[in-house]
Order: sequence, then C-alpha cells, then structure tokens
Amino acid sequence: MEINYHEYLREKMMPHIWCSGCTHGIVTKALLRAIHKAGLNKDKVVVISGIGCASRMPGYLDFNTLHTTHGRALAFATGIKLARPDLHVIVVAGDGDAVAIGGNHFIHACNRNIDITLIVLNNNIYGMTGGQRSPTTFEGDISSTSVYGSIGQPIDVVNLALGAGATFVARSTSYHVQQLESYIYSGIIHKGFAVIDAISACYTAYGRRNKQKYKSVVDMLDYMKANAINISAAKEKGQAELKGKILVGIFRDIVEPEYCEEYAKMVERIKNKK
Amino acid sequence: MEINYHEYLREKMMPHIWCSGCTHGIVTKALLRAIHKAGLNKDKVVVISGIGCASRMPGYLDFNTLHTTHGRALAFATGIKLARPDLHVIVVAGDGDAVAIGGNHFIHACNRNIDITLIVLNNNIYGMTGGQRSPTTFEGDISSTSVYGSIGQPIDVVNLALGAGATFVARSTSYHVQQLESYIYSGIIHKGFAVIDAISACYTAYGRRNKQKYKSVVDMLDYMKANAINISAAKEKGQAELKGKILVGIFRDIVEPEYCEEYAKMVERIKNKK
Amino acid sequence: MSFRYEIRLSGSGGQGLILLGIILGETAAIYEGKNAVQSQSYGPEARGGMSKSDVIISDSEIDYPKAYNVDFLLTLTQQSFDKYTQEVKKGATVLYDSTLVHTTREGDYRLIGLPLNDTAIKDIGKSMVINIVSLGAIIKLSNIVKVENAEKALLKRVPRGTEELNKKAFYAGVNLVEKL
Amino acid sequence: MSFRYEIRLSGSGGQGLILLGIILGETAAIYEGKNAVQSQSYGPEARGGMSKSDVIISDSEIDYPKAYNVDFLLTLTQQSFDKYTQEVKKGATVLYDSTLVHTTREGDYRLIGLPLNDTAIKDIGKSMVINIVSLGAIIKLSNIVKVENAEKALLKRVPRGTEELNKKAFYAGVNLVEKL
Amino acid sequence: MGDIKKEVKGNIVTYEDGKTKIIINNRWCKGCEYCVVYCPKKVLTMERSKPIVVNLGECTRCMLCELRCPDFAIEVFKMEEKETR
Amino acid sequence: MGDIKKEVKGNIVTYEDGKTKIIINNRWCKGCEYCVVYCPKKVLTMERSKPIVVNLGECTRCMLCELRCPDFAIEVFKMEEKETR
Amino acid sequence: MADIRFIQGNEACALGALYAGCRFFAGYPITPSSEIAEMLSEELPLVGGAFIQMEDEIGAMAATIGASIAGRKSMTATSGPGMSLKLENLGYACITEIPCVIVNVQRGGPSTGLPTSPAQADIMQARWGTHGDHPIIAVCPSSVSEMFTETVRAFNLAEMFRTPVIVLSDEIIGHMREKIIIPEEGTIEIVNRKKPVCKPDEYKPFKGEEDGVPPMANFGEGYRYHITGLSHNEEGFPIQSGELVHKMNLRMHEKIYRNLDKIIKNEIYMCDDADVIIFAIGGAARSSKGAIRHLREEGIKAGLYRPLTIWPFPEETLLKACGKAKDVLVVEMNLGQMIFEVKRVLSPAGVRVEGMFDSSGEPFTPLAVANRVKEIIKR
Amino acid sequence: MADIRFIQGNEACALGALYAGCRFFAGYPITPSSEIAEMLSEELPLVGGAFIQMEDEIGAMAATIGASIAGRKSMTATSGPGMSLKLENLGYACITEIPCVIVNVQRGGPSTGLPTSPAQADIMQARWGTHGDHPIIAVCPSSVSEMFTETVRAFNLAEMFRTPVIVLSDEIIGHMREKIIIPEEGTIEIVNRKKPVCKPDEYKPFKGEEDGVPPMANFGEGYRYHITGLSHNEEGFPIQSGELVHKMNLRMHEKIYRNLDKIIKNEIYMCDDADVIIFAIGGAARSSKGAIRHLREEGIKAGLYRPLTIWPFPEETLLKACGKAKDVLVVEMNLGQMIFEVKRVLSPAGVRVEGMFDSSGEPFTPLAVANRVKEIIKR
Ligand SMILES: Cc1ncc(C[n+]2csc(CCOP(=O)(O)OP(=O)(O)O)c2C)c(N)n1
Ligand SMILES: Cc1ncc(C[n+]2csc(CCOP(=O)(O)OP(=O)(O)O)c2C)c(N)n1
Ligand code: SF4
Ligand code: SF4
Ligand code: SF4
Ligand code: SF4
Ligand code: SF4
Ligand code: SF4
Ligand SMILES: [Mg+2]
Ligand SMILES: [Mg+2]
Repeated sequence: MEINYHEYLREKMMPHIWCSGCTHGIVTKALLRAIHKAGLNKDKVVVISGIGCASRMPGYLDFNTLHTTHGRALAFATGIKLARPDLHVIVVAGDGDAVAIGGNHFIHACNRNIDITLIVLNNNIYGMTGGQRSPTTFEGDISSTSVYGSIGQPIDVVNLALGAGATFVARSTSYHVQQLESYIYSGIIHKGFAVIDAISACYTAYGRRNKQKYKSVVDMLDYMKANAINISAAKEKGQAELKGKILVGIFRDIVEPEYCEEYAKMVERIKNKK
Repeated sequence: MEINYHEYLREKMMPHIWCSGCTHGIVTKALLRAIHKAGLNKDKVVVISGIGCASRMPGYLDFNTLHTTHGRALAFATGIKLARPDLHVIVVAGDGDAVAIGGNHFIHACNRNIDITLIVLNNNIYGMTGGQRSPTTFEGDISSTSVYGSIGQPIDVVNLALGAGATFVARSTSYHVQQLESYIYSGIIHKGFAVIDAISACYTAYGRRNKQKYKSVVDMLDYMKANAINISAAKEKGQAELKGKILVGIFRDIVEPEYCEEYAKMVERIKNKK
Repeated sequence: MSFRYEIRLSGSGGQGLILLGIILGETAAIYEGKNAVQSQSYGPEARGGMSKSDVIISDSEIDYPKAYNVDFLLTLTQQSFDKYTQEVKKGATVLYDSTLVHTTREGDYRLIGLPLNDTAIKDIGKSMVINIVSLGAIIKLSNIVKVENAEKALLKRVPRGTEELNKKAFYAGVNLVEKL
Repeated sequence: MSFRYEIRLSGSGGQGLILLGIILGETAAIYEGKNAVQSQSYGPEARGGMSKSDVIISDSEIDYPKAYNVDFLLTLTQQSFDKYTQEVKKGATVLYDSTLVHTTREGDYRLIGLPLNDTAIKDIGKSMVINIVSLGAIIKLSNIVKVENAEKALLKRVPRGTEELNKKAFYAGVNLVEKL
Repeated sequence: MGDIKKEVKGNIVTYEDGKTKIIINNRWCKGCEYCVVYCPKKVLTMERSKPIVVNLGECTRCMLCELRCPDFAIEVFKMEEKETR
Repeated sequence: MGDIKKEVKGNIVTYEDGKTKIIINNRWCKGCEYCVVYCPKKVLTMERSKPIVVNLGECTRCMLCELRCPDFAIEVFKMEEKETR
Repeated sequence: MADIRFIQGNEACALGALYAGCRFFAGYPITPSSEIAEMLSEELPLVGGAFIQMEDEIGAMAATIGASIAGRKSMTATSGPGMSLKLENLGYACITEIPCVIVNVQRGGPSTGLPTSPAQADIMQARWGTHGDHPIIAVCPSSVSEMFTETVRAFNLAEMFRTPVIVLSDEIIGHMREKIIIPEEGTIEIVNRKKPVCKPDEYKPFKGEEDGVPPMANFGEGYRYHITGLSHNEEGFPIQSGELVHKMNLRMHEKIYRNLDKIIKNEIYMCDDADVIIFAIGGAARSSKGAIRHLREEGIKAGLYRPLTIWPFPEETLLKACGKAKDVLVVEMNLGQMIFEVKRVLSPAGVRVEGMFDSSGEPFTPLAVANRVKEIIKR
Repeated sequence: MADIRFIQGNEACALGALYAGCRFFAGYPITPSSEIAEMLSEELPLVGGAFIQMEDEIGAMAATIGASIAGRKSMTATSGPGMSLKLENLGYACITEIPCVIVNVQRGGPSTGLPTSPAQADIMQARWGTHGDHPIIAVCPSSVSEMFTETVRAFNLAEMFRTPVIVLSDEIIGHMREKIIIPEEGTIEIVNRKKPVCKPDEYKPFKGEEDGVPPMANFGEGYRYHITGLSHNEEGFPIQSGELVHKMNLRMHEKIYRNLDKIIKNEIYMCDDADVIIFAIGGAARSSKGAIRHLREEGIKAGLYRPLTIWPFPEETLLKACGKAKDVLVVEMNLGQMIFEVKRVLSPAGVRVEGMFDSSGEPFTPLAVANRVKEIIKR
C-alpha cells in the first residue's frame, strides 16, 4: 500500500522548522517511505538524532523519538539497541553531528556492526548554527568560518564508513528520491550497521554564500542531478573526470556477525557451559 | 653515524616503567633511530602522547615532550604544529589512546593531512589500566572486560587511516625492528599526516590471559614473526589464507596538500589581494 | 535628567530588522556621539518566524539593554502588532505597515500607518528594502537622530553597488512621513 | 576494650602479598566471625616496584582501614625492611626473610628472620609460593587466626589443581615457626 | 477528462478531475518551487509564492512533485485507486 | 681473536675481545630474554635473570640483540669503528 | 545461609547494582573504578543483562541513558577524568529525567593527577559540573557494605525521582576489602520507576505528579513520545516560552528539594554531647572515626557528622545536629570543598568551622586528625 | 582619530583578544558564541595568527593549549554544552600551568536547553567543573566595551599567572551591539609570560618564583622539558611522593590566592550610602543598574556590587563593601548559584541575603528587580 505520510507525522508540530527548500524534508520523506515499505510497527521504531537542523527530524515523527546531544546519537542508540534488540533503531544526523563531533561514535558503530541504520543528512555545512564549515565542506567553498575558502579535502563519509568496517554503505542524494528511498530501505532491512550518506542541500547557510555555484536552492538540486554518477559507471572513468562528481550507489553490502546477536550467542554459550 | 641512544634519553628517568618484555621499548628505540637517521635537531622535535603505558614514552626522551590527556594527543599536536609549523611533531599513542577514546582526533588528523607523524603502539589491549578489551583486541580473546571472549572484529588501524584519508599509512611489528624503523623514518620525512601501526606486545595484561596462544612474552614476538606477511605477498593469497595474519608494509604513500602549507598559502593569497 | 529613548522593531525574519536596528544605533553612537544599544531576540533557529530588534538611544550610560518602556514601535506584521502594542509606553508612537497589518487597535499611543512595503515594492522595486524605507520613516517621525547622519551610517553599512538603491529607499521613507 | 590488630605485608610486586592479605582477612572475617579490612597501595602502574598490603583484624568495627600502629610486619625485601620497620608499634613482631633481607636493624620490636624464600624454592620448588609459606609463619607467630581456618580460606582461594602444593607451602611456613 | 474541481478549505487547496487529485497545503508549503520546477509536465506553476495547478489534465501521476516536496505540502492521488491510502 | 675481557662496574658489565664489545646494563635490563632468544649465534645466555655473554667470538655484530632489547640494556659495538658512537 | 564475602568496595558496588536490578552497564576503563566494570562484564550476561565497553566515557554515559530509556536499570562507573567527560550527557539525563546511576571512584587530580591514589576532590563537581541549572543527588559510601547498600539506594532514588544519581566514592573505599553480608532478596526494598497508567495519547511524559515526578514509559511499550535536551513542555516538545521553561526547571529542582526527607541520609555518631564535631565523608570519615576513638579515650568529646547524601546538601539536619557545637572540623581529602557548604550553614549559627585539607593522595591517619582536633579546641 | 565602532559583544571579545596579542584560536561553533570564532577566522590570518575549527570542543581546548605551549597566546570560545566538554582539558591546563583563555557565552541550560537565550547558570561550573583541586580565574564583562577590556585582562592574567582564565559572558552581552572605542596600541598594558633566564639544563619548569609562578619556556626554544598531567615535581616529571604532590597543588592554589590584589576587580556603584545592595554580574547587572536608577528616583538607597572577577570569589572586598548593608539581593539568571558564596561571606556579618532567580531565558526587567528590592526592604 502506498504511504500516507500523515500516519507517520506529529501533525501538530507541523510545519517543520526547516527553511524553504531545505532538503532535509525530502530525506525525511524518503525515510518514512522506506519504513513504510519495510512494514515496521511504529511502536517498535526508535528514531534518534543529535543536534542540528537535521536532528530536529525525530520531533515530527510519530515513533519513539529521541533528540540527544550533539554528535552522540549513535552512542545513545547503542544503549537502546543492546537493551532492546527487538526495536528498530534508526539514527539521523547532520554531517557535523555524524562525522565532526560524532566521528568517534561513527567509526565504532561501524566497527561494532550493531544493527542500527544511520542516515547522514549531509549538506556540507553546519546549518543550525548559521553556516560554519563542516568536515564535508568542499575545498575552496565559503562558510562563516572559512571566509577565504575552505582548506583541504572534505571527509568522504562513505570512505570513512568503509574504512571503519561498516557492512552496508550507500550514498544517494535529495534529488534522487527513489534511489535514496531504496537505499534507506535496504539499510533498514540489512542486519548490521548501515550507513546511508544522503546528500542534502542547505541554501540558507551554504548555497547563499557560494553564489558562484548556486544562484538558488533549485540550483543545488540541479547540481546533484548533474553531478551524481553511479559507482558502476564511475569505474570506467579516470580520476580527473570524477572530480566534483557525487558517487552514488551501494558501496558495500555484506553479511557479518551482528553485535547484539553475537552477544546473545555468548550468553547462550555461557549458559550451556554451566 | 650510528645512533647513541644515550644522547636521546633522559637517563635519570631510566629504567623505564614498562614491564619485562613489553615491546613498547622496542618501538621507542626504532623511533629514536628514525629520528637520528632523519637528522632532526632535538630542540625542534616535539613528542606528544596521551595516557597509557605507550604514552609514558615521551617522559624518557630528551626532546620537547608533552604527556597529555587520554586520547587527545593529536589535538594538542595540531595546535602545536599549526602554531609552529617548523617543529617536527611526533605523536605516540596506545591502541586505546589512538582509536578508542582518541578515534575522532585520529580520523580528523588523517583527513586534515597535517604534517604530524603518528605511531600507534598497538598491543591490542589497555595495558595501563590492567588489561581491558581494546578496539583492536582480537575476536575471542580474553581480557578483563571480555572474560568470555571479545565480541566482534577488531578495528583495523590501517584501514581506518586509509578510509579517513591519511596520505602515509604503514604497518610493521616489534619483531621486525628494522622494517619498523624504516617505516617510521619514511613517516617522519613524509610531508603530511603519517600513521604507522606498530604492533606491540603486552604479556602482563594480555598475553598472560591468553595462554592458549602465548606461553611467554617471547611467544608474542614469535607470533609476529610467524604471521607477518607483506602486502605484496598477501595480494596473491585468498581471504582464508590471510586469516590471523598481520599485514605489514606501506599501504599508502602519496603527496597531497599539507594543512599548514595550505594555510600559509591562503595567508599569502589574502595578502596579495590587499 | 538624561533621556532614554526605546525603539522596538518587530516583524518577521527576512525583513531586515536587525540591520535596521544596527543603522539606527550606529547613527546615534558613531555620528551623533550618543550612546546606543541594539539587541535582538532569536528564535530557536534564527531563521523565519517572528523577529524583534530593540534599539535604545540615550545621552548617558544605558544600563538595561532591552526595551521595556517602548517609545517607538515599528510593526511589520499582524502578529507583531498584536503582541507588542500591548507593551508600549503611554504616549508612544506606533508605526505599522498599512498593508501587512490589517487589524489595528487604538490605545494610549499615537498610531500611524504607512505603506512601507508597498513603497519598497512599487517605488524601489524590491520588497527587501522595506527596512530601509522604514528607517527613513522612523527617523522622520521620531527625530531621534538626524536624517543626514542616518544617511551616512546607511551608506557605510550596505553592500557596495547598492548605495543608490538604498538611498532612494531611505528618502522614500522620509517622504512618506513628510506627506502625512 | 576491643582489640585492633594491624598486619603489614611488604615486599615487591610479584611476591603475592595481596593474595596473602586477602587470605588473612578472609580467614578472620568469614571463618572466625571477626572483622577484617585489607588494603594495598598501588604504584603508578600497579606492576613491579615496592608492594604493600595491610590487613587489620578486630572483634569490633574497624574504622581506619590502613595500618598505622603496626602489630605485625612482614618484610620480604631489604627496601621494605628499611622503610617499614621505622613505622611499627612498640613491641610489634617483625618477620623478615633471612636471605632476601641482608641487613637488619634492632628496635623496639621482636625481630624474627626465617628462610621463607628458600623454603618456597627448596621445599616446594616454586619461589612463587613465598606468600603462602609466609602465611603459615605469620599465623603461627601471631596466633591472630586459627591455622585450620586459614587452611580452609587458603584452599578456597587458590586455583584448582594447586591445592596440595599450596597446603604444603602453608604448613612449611607453620613448621618454620614451630622449629624456632 | 472530467471537469477540474478546485476546492479551498482554509489553507488546503484540492484540485481534482476524476482521474487525479492534487492537494496543496499552503500552511505547510514554504514556496521552494521544487514541485513546479521538477514536474515533467508543467502541471504546476507558482502564484504568490505557492504552487497552483494549471494543467491537471497533463498530470501523469509520476509523483515526482510529491516525492520532492520537502514540506509534505503537496500530495497526488490516483483516483482509480482506493482514495484513502 | 684476542682475549675476552669482562669488566664489571656496578650494574654495567662489559665484554670485549678486540673486535666486538658488548655492554649489558643490569640495572635497566628486566630479563625478558629477547637478546638471548633472538641472537642467531647463541652468543648470549641467561644467568640469574640477566643475559651474559658466553660466546663473544661467534658474534657477527648483527645488532639484533640490541635492536630488540626493549630496555636499552644491551649494546653492541664494532671495535674497528670509532668506539664512541 | 548468610552470604558473607570478603571483597573490594568496587565489587560490592557491582553486586549492589545487580541486587537493585541493574541490567545494563556501559563503561570505559579507568583506575580506580575498573573493577566495577570488570565484575559486571562477567556477571551481567548471567542474569540477562548487557555489558558494553564503549569507545569513550561520553559514549558510555550516552549508552547508559539510552538503555534506561529502553527500560533497563543502568549504570556507568568512572573516575575524575572520565567524570569530566560524562558531564555533558549527565546534564542531558537531568533535563530529560532519565534514571541512571553514575559511580565516581575518586582519585587524585586535577587532570591525570595521581591515578592510583585516593582523593575527594570531585565533590563540588558532582553538584555543579555540567552546565546549566540542574538538581542532582549524590550519595557517598564509607565502607564496603555501604558500597553495596548505597548503590542500591542510588538506584532506588534514581527510579523514584527520575534522575541521575551519583555514587561518589573514593579509591580507599573502592579498593579496600572488607567483610560484607550480602542481603537476601527482598531484604532491601527495590524501587521501580512509576509507569503511566493513562492511554498513550493522553500521556504527558514530563508532567509531574504530586511529588513532582512524571511517570515514565519506556521506549517500545506503545507510548510513542519525544525526548529532547531542549527546554520542553509537558508533552516533551521544545518550547520558547520563558515562563513554561522556568516552570519546568523549577519542577525538576523541586522534585528533589521538596522530597529531602526521602533523600537525605546521615550518620550522626557521638554528636549528642560533643564539643567538637568532625564533618567528613568516605575514606576521610574512616580516619575521622579513628580519631574520635583516640579522642574519646583521652576524654575529649568529639563526634562525627557523616552525610551519606552529600547532594542535596543536608542543611537542615546538619544545623540540627551541629548548630550547637562549639567547633566543627571539616576533614576533606582535597584543598577545601564541602567546607564552603558547612560554613554557609553553620557560621551564621556561630559555630566555628575549620578545615583539614590534604591533596597528597595519602589518607589522613587517625592520629593526625586527632591532633588537629586538639589544636582547634585549644584555641 | 579614535576608532569608534558599534559592534556586538562577541566581536569586541575577538578584537580584545587580538589587542592582547592572541595569535591562535581553535574552536567549534556553538550559539551564542560563534561570532567570536567567525571574526577571528577572518582576522587572525591577517595578523600572522592561525585559526582552526576543530572536530569538537575537546579537540579545540587541546589545540588551544598546544598552541600556547608552542608560544602563541591562544583562545577558544564556546557555550554551555561545549564548556562541559572542555572541562577535562581545562584541568590539564591548570595542572600544567599553560596560559590560555576560554570564553563561555552562557545560554539556557541544562543540556541543549535554550540555545539562543541568555542564562548565567555556568558560574559554579567555571569554578568546579573539572575534577580535582584546581584554582581558576573567571572574569565577567557586562558591556560590549568590557567584552574587549575583560578579554584583554583575561589574557594578561593568564600570562601573569600561567593559568587558564575563563571569560564568563552571557548571550545578552555577547549578542548586543554597543558603542565601543577601540583603545590605541599601548593604552592598555599587555602582559607576556615570564621566560626563563637560566640555562636550559638548569630550567625547572614548575618551580614557582616568589609570586608562585614559574617562568615558562615555549617548546622549540631550546629548553627541552617535559609536561605532564600527572602530579609532577618541579622538573615536570611524575612523582608519587604525597608530600611533594601536596606541595605542588598548594603552590598552584596559592599563586592565585596570594595574588588576589592583582586579580580581583569590582564595580562598586552607589554602595556608600546604600541600605540595600544588589549583587549581580553580566546581563543581570545591567538589569540591576536599571533598577537602581528607578529606585534612586524613588528615594530608595540602593547600590550595586558587581564583581568583574567572579573567581576567585572577592570575599574581602565584598565584606568590606557590603558587610554593613542591611540587605543584599543576589540577582542571577539561574536558580541560585552565587548566592551560596555571598551568603557564606555576608551571613556571618549579619547581612540579610536574598536571591532573585530566573531561568526563563528572558532578562530581568529593571522594574521587576526594583519591585523585588522594594519587597525586601519592606520586611
Ligand atoms: C556540544 C555542542 N557543540 C556545539 C553545538 C552547536 N551546534 C548545534 S548544531 C551544530 C552543527 C549542525 O550541523 P550539522 O550537524 O551538519 O546539521 P545541520 O544543521 O547542517 O543539519 C552545532 C555545531 C552543540 N549544540 N553542542
Ligand atoms: C579520560 C580517561 N579515561 C580513561 C582513562 C584510563 N586509562 C588510562 S590508560 C588507558 C588505556 C590504555 O591503553 P592503550 O592506550 O592501548 O595503551 P597501553 O597502556 O596499552 O600502552 C585508559 C583507559 C584515563 N586516564 N582518562
Ligand atoms: S539552515 Fe540549512 S539545514 Fe538548516 S533548515 Fe535552513 S536550509 Fe535546512
Ligand atoms: S602492562 Fe603491558 S603495555 Fe603496560 S608496560 Fe606492561 S607489558 Fe607494557
Ligand atoms: S505527479 Fe508528476 S506530472 Fe503530476 S503534477 Fe506531480 S510531478 Fe507533475
Ligand atoms: S515543493 Fe512543496 S514546499 Fe516547495 S513549493 Fe511545492 S508544495 Fe511548496
Ligand atoms: S650482535 Fe647479533 S650475533 Fe652478536 S650477540 Fe647480538 S644478536 Fe648475537
Ligand atoms: S633484551 Fe634487554 S632487557 Fe631483555 S634480557 Fe636482554 S638485555 Fe635484558
Ligand atoms: Mg550539516
Ligand atoms: Mg594498548
């Protein structure tokens, strides 16, 4: 059955606080469709976030929702999941939340392969605090703390997740709504830790400051449309050709022992010994 | 000229606190030889550590030495390097220090490509605090907080560094002293962030608890000897064959813009504009 | 005794009320040797929603930096009219935008409606400059700073290339009052 | 009035003084219904170096948990002999290992040297059990707990399979004193 | 295909032609224009910062406008399916 | 090749045969046995938890004992080179 | 048969937690607290609980709170450096009213300080460490038995008042071994959080009942609600209204400060006839009791006031017990912290308050304390 | 010509830092402090300084200390949640005696609280937040000009005493715009850390001189020495000797507490004849001054005691200035923090101390404060 968003929203909290054109809302809807498709029981879904514009999402959703501290959502989620492995635990985080202050929990959640789905609403900026540079801000781009252009290569969320050992890793964009939905869906049904790097657009705090690239919020979506390239297609291109491109696709999808299950097995082992 | 270790030691602090057979001392000597070979001026060398047995190293070395808080050495080092780019900044850290509590600084130092050399004295355990599980403890191994066997795959320091974008990444062991020295040397002369995963042995807090693997501290070194395999050789082997092996070698050595230099260039750019 | 003149600028985010406050304050503080304080309240996210900016002008030390005995109130939305007219001083001036505020209420204050927004759109061609139109009107109505000083402050603050546009908007505001 | 008996066990890390203290305390606390407190001081790294373990035994509440009026001192190294004999109570018993401690000093205490280490090595074949040999000697010398209770406590604490060995060491210590 | 009915209830505007129904929530809509820009059939246009339906007959019910609306403000229904989805 | 001289100064024991000099610092040495175990020529052996030189003539000055000593407690010198390195 | 053991304070703490129903522990090792984690890593799996060693103390605190939200009684343990790191999320537990227990086995500071030596220099930190106004409960055991019973009490208070509770111990108490009789099940009452009885759509997760404490639904039990660290209304959603924010803050404050009778606990030892009373907690209280033994032997009328609840500060009971003493000596293993509170309470009553402070990492001997008392009463 | 500007308090703070010689800033954005970082990210590269946005506040504090060790005057800025995270490394700066400045622009707490509203609820945290005994200096500006001058003073005190100094501001002061005259170079004296004059091998980096403060060599200047967060001796190496540890801790304490004359600063406004004195800092002090204006107009003799140094607490000057008043009203934008200190100092002198507290995130109006004063004096 097709989704009725209203069933998943806390309507009295709407309209949400996001700016006009902020694509965090697009990702939210993709998440809801994925949850709907997976047929999860709302009482068993927990959505957890840190602090930031992206992290305001759970407040609008009619699940068990937890808005924690900046960067720490995955650690809270780990406690919840281990305490109640039957719950579906989904974490949503901004790029700052996920890989700046939250970087340590990010890599350890990847390594632990605990059955949590993380969606990084990656808009390459600190939206909530007014547009400071984030670790995913592109080299040369202007932000309120990189007025002369950001120094250095941005962190690649996908590579980081791969390096840290995540078992499901994918990327899509707010433009590619159906692809995004399907990756989130795959992440949710994946047994183990899943990371979806969801490219999002913040015109207010980022686009506006980089007019040479984006004249409007629509330009930011157009940019995604024009520059997304699937990893299979990318394989045939050279380094130079891929410069500035957004690689999308499923980068890894493997089955490895999941943390809570391993814990349960350990308990069984001990019991049997006794 | 061959090294005279005495020139680099604070002899009145000796003997050091490390246990008999603790290979942190072996890594220390490899580091000193590498520094010696690189011909660095002692006044310009800064050695920084966090907290742990490994982190006690700087206290014995006749450089500018800084013993900081657990996990934070790289962040202190970043401040020092950016304030005085002419200094040679070397960070030494235990596995817990570097990739447990210090994981966030680790990935960001990698990403930033700041000209610091990090040596991870990776003994797969929290030595200082008496043998608790570390993120690099092997699956199934016993520690004081994994009495039923450690759950899950250990973090691979090299993969993590690669995923985070480090520009020089190598691994060697305390057994392979000359190789270790040469990697550290390469890391020091590398312009950018360099990570050397130096496999170390802690019998007191780790080996002793895993007698099925190690009957003595010598067994731990023998294990390194027997199981180290160079990445070029490893390429020809299958997954199964590589199980339990220690991959050694230089995993990445590329030149990318270094953070302090980029900062200096930015300053130049601004000046020229004015 | 010394004087303390409180101006409250209210409306919605995006109407440029903070810049308006800054220019008012700067005029008084830098070009007229007075003291001035400007402050604003932020919503949870500092974007959209209600916006409020207070400016206090005085010839002596300003202690409390927020308006609490408002002498002059600008309201550019219905919501802000409803909320803030309740809190003005007896005899205060209340200036509202005559198209954006539909329902007004009389009180112990001097009520003045001006087509600030329409002027910005029609005369200048940019609703964005409603704040600068308002600046002109406020100064002309309150006489709290001199028009020529405000012009100086204004021209220093606005982005290069927009000086003429803003000057035009400013005097459009001044004229609205002169025509009253 | 109630009694408070303070035992200080000193030597170097690796001599098993903490386990010795625990068995002493457990004997008193669990098998004899007395109160007991055991504590130890750690070096910066809890490995190697000087080691000290205090046991207080009393028939009533024990307030201060550390020894400060030592009734019985065991010293298994020269360094610990030198340091801790200075801090014992008048009339205390000082037991030292007659091969590990070369230079002794007389004082207001009863000084007893026994070949604890040699006994461990020669009679039992393991220098590791010096602590258990000492346990026997301490109990026989101090009479603070009963030998049979200490045996019970001992056998519960040591790893399975080593019971006989430890029992042998324990009675070797008891015998050293009986032979005095 | 059928008359186009437009119904306004407070902030909610409904367009319907028997085949397709489009509901726009003007309280939630923030006027980003995505729905208008990315509609392949130019069914929508902006009017006073909100989208209006100008070409309902052309609508292929591709759902792209709904999928890309960040504000849950536009919904498209296929009338032949059970309406209460 | 020359007589083997052994000199003891406090905790420092020096062995020398004109070709090779080995210095062992017994205060720093913690008796891990690495030097003994990994000497390819069995030049060293353990005695009362410390290494002693028993076969200096066999020493190839490969330096492995020194390289692997974690405690800076054993040093090997080639006498033909300048001794104070 | 009675379960008598001779164990460390830290082990007793772990056993107390299990007794209280703790079924989740998230930690990060640190001396001198690690034994708590170690014991629970072994025991929790045996009773259907979960243990996890997190990547750092921040994560450990977060996971502890998370598990409690999911319905498990949960705990974390640490020492100074780790405590400093837990503070941000401790404040989160305060504002979201999530019950949990944090053990701080104090060691020498500041910074890494003296990792293996005792101190009591985190007392004020326990009260004021995290930013913003927040109430806190902190209990301080002084024996191995109390490591057990106070941990149980900490869980009970946490559940009763929906609040984090700190067990403020020190290296002396944590590491020493003592006899302890493990109480049988049922001997000590165990408190569990109030559950909502209303229908899910009527549930107001942050509306206090008469005692100021809202009932708490666990996640996954059908009450889908929102928890945020932003100032929020009774439904749990963020608000800007200053009035409501202040009201909510006050309620959280008052749920503690209006229920002091259920929270405050003291040992008042030989104070009735005392001329001089020692105020001390934890390890220092043991030294002080030893001192009193000596002093009484010498005929000096000394007593001990030992709070087992240090936060909220026992103002009333302290004033009642000590308000008439001539001298009060505050004995602390730090450079002076509780003395500020004691002075505030007792100075206006005319009591002379003096301090005995030390940060050497070595416990006070009873004789040293006794001597100090004698000095004071001589004045 | 005088450099007159109409700028935000946060901007004035950044300019004050530059004036004081700050050449390094490491930060992590957080409302309402971010403007400080933003301005310095723009200005520092122009004056040969460095700005870096770190991965989190812990790293920002660490980098700030690191840069100071390398010889740069350095600063970081944050608000409550970030402050809580900086605490562990703040303690490190204390024990290693590294000069640096930490700005906390206070907002509503606890936890995320009210991110865009003012509060003054981190006052006690500034004193006691990090674990272990440590002295701290905290200054509290109350105007845009003071954001400048107090930042300069913070750097001077940091350099003079080899200690971290906290600038404790609040959202009101940080975000409001006011006229400020930027002083010319040389107008305000700038203090730089004492350098060692001895030979490198004689250098004892932690041996206090007469004032208790050791000279400080920067890394890379030929004095190769060791810095550790463990308790250490004068050479900087870890020690176990309790006596030496305590001595070192005492020295660090006393270098602050024996130099109060150089540290304490107050505004004492209309207190001479006052019957009732308001005690307040920062934004609340502005409300209080407004109240006094009203009260004086009505003939009520009210005054203001406004500490610009809140830590160490100005006990002596407070007692001198207010010891004879009948009433003191402590006005705080929190649920009561400084009042504990004020009571401790003034209650024994018989002064009636009352508090006016609010955590709504809305500043007190002068009228509300004036009314409260009238209530009090009526009693
Ligand atoms: C400990 C802490 N540090 C800093 C902040 C301030 N802060 C709030 S949100 C945010 C970053 C927001 O960026 P991101 O996570 O990318 O989310 P976005 O707003 O862009 O969706 C920061 C730095 C905070 N709330 N807590
Ligand atoms: C914030 C903080 N948390 C915990 C500790 C306790 N601690 C000290 S060292 C250490 C880990 C040591 O392990 P590793 O870094 O691997 O070094 P090793 O001792 O094995 O060389 C821990 C957890 C601390 N000092 N500070
Ligand atoms: S500031 Fe950016 S991220 Fe935040 S709501 Fe606006 S557009 Fe979205
Ligand atoms: S405990 Fe382990 S890591 Fe630490 S010194 Fe001993 S062997 Fe080395
Ligand atoms: S459903 Fe498709 S065709 Fe119809 S209005 Fe929406 S985008 Fe246009
Ligand atoms: S996409 Fe949604 S929010 Fe944007 S204009 Fe269309 S209906 Fe409005
Ligand atoms: S140098 Fe080589 S051969 Fe000589 S003793 Fe050492 S290890 Fe043996
Ligand atoms: S390797 Fe070094 S420490 Fe080990 S036994 Fe040989 S000399 Fe001693
Ligand atoms: Mg972002
Ligand atoms: Mg380790």
